[in-house]
Amino acid sequence: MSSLAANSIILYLLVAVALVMLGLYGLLVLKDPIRRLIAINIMGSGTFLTMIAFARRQDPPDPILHALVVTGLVVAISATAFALRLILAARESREAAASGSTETEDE
Amino acid sequence: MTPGTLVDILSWTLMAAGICFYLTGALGLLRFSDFYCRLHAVTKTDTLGLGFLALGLAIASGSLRAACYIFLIYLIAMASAAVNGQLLARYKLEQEQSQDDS
Amino acid sequence: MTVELLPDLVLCVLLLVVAWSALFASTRRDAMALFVAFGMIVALVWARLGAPDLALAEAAIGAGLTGVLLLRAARKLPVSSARRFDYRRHLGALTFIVVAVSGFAVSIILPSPADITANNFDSPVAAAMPDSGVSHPVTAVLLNFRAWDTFLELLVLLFAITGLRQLFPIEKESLEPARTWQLLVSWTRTLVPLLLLVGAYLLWRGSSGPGGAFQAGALLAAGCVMLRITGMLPPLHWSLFAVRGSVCAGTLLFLCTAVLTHSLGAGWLDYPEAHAGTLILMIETLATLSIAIILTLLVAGERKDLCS
Amino acid sequence: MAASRGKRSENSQQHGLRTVRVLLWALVYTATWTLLSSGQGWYIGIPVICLATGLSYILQPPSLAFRLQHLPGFIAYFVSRQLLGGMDVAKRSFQRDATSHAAWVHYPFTSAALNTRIGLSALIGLLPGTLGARIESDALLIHVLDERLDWKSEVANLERHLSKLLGTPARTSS
Repeated sequence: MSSLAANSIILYLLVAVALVMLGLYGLLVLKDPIRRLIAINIMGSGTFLTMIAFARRQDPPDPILHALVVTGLVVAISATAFALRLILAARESREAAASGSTETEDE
Repeated sequence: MTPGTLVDILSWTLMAAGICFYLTGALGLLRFSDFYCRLHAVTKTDTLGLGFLALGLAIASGSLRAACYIFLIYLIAMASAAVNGQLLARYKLEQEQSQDDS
Repeated sequence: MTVELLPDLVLCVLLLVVAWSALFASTRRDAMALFVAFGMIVALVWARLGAPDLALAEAAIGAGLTGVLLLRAARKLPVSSARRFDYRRHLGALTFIVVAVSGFAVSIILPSPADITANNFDSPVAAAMPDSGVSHPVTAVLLNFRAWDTFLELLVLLFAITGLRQLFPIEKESLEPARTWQLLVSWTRTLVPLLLLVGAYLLWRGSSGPGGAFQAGALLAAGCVMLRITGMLPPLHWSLFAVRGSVCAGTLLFLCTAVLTHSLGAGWLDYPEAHAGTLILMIETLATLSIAIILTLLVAGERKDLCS
Repeated sequence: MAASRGKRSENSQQHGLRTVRVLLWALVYTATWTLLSSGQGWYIGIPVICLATGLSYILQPPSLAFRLQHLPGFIAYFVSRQLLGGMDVAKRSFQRDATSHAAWVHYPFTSAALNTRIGLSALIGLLPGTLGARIESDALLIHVLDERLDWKSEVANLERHLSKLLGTPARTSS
């Protein structure tokens, strides 16, 4: 594994910062809950990218950071699944309150 | 010209051909008018592009095991492309039909 | 500027463009499809940055399972209303973020710009590798040196599934089995045993190369999701002991190991050197099972899976 | 690989057929494991191959029994058509009104075997100008890029080759 040029690492770090900014921006201006969830996930990817770019400074890359990101990925998907359930549950309860019954309807 | 450079030229040509197919597929994706025609573009050119790329890589790798690896990946990718093409077409079709019904 | 930088530039531009379009696509469906594409590009970036473990995990989890998860949820949500573009709001948000994040970044980088890319420290992992019982550094870190992280992470999964169970009673029936799609059924039948094989391979490979419990678990979960969608796997009723057992198996074994190693005097999760390899393999196998089942329930679980 | 062809009338024979199919798949799994792990790690490999074989006994994946003598012919035919298909799309993506003659068509199956039908519906997507969408009782719904082309003989050719390869007889003309 050849080591990556220092310029590339700086490039990836900048992109990581840009991803975090992009995600934060989306989180602030978007209204749709699913898009907000995507925004949070993009921020997460930015964070992971920072860690992996730092890990790449040495050759071979630092396994501690890799391991942390592997766990981070799994935590991210469980958080996403849970958040989606919350979004759906919130909508269902709002619908139930609106229709005045416990039954929810499918569109 | 040594055999080594000949192999290099061959594998690079194959890979370049593969990339060309990918590019035309992307062009078709942009230019074709409806969903199904775009699906045509993606399934056909992508499998073909992957085929050329895989062949080029297999030749460049120069080891039988790696070549077998690449062939296995290619088989699975081709099969899933064929399956996915049909499934996507069918999904879209049934969605449109159910919208017509309601 | 060198030629070497070119693939990185292409990847970075692609990453940013796709991230932007995933956030601001015109329909929600497009946004989700683009987010899946974003996952694939991130997997490429990991591969480029020398992290094949992550590339595998990202391709299976970030791109595959997240896609299924989002698509399933989207079917139950109404079509999003048209966005009104409020310039002042956007401008305010943009200014705030640029100032805040870049201020933060600059305050870190500026004091010692050379240190950012300098390789002026050695990872302690390399020195400790011989004692770890496995030869792949990432697995060694995950299951030996920082086993606590992995243990707690299994707990996070457990929490997620518990939380999901609390929320389920509101929902109505959702997953429609695509039993009549003959091609999908045949393809599932062909693919699932192969997925099992490749998952086991990744598990085995984890001790000496890229791979391990998380990647293997994600692959197995993908197989289970396919089986659930085609209706070939019966609902994973929570009341079944096998389901609850496999959900908890990884965590329980970790816990037992921790207690045992502690009581034997070595310290919490401090494996005896002679048996480290075997222990790690056992923990990994059970962790794979737990991760596979939990991910399946998280992605494809529905009311009759979780609340009966 | 043995050619297997059996009447589905007798239960025991069907059971035997199923076993043969599963054993063929077991061979494939063993070969895959050997290739992946370069022949190591059998302490995990063997149990997993057994598990996968058991799984395929339950799931019954499509039969792998095909006639070996027709394989080279099939591959040559399929690869050459696939090449044409890719070139066709490549050519079309440069044309102005490439998709103005796209249409939905029905192709009545001539083969009765389910394996052939499913294989046909999947593989047809890789041939020039055709994309299978759905199997409707006795016909295949196909989306064609250009209905003026001879899509019918294209599909019929593939079906003929596939029937030969899988050893499923073509249904007598009805």
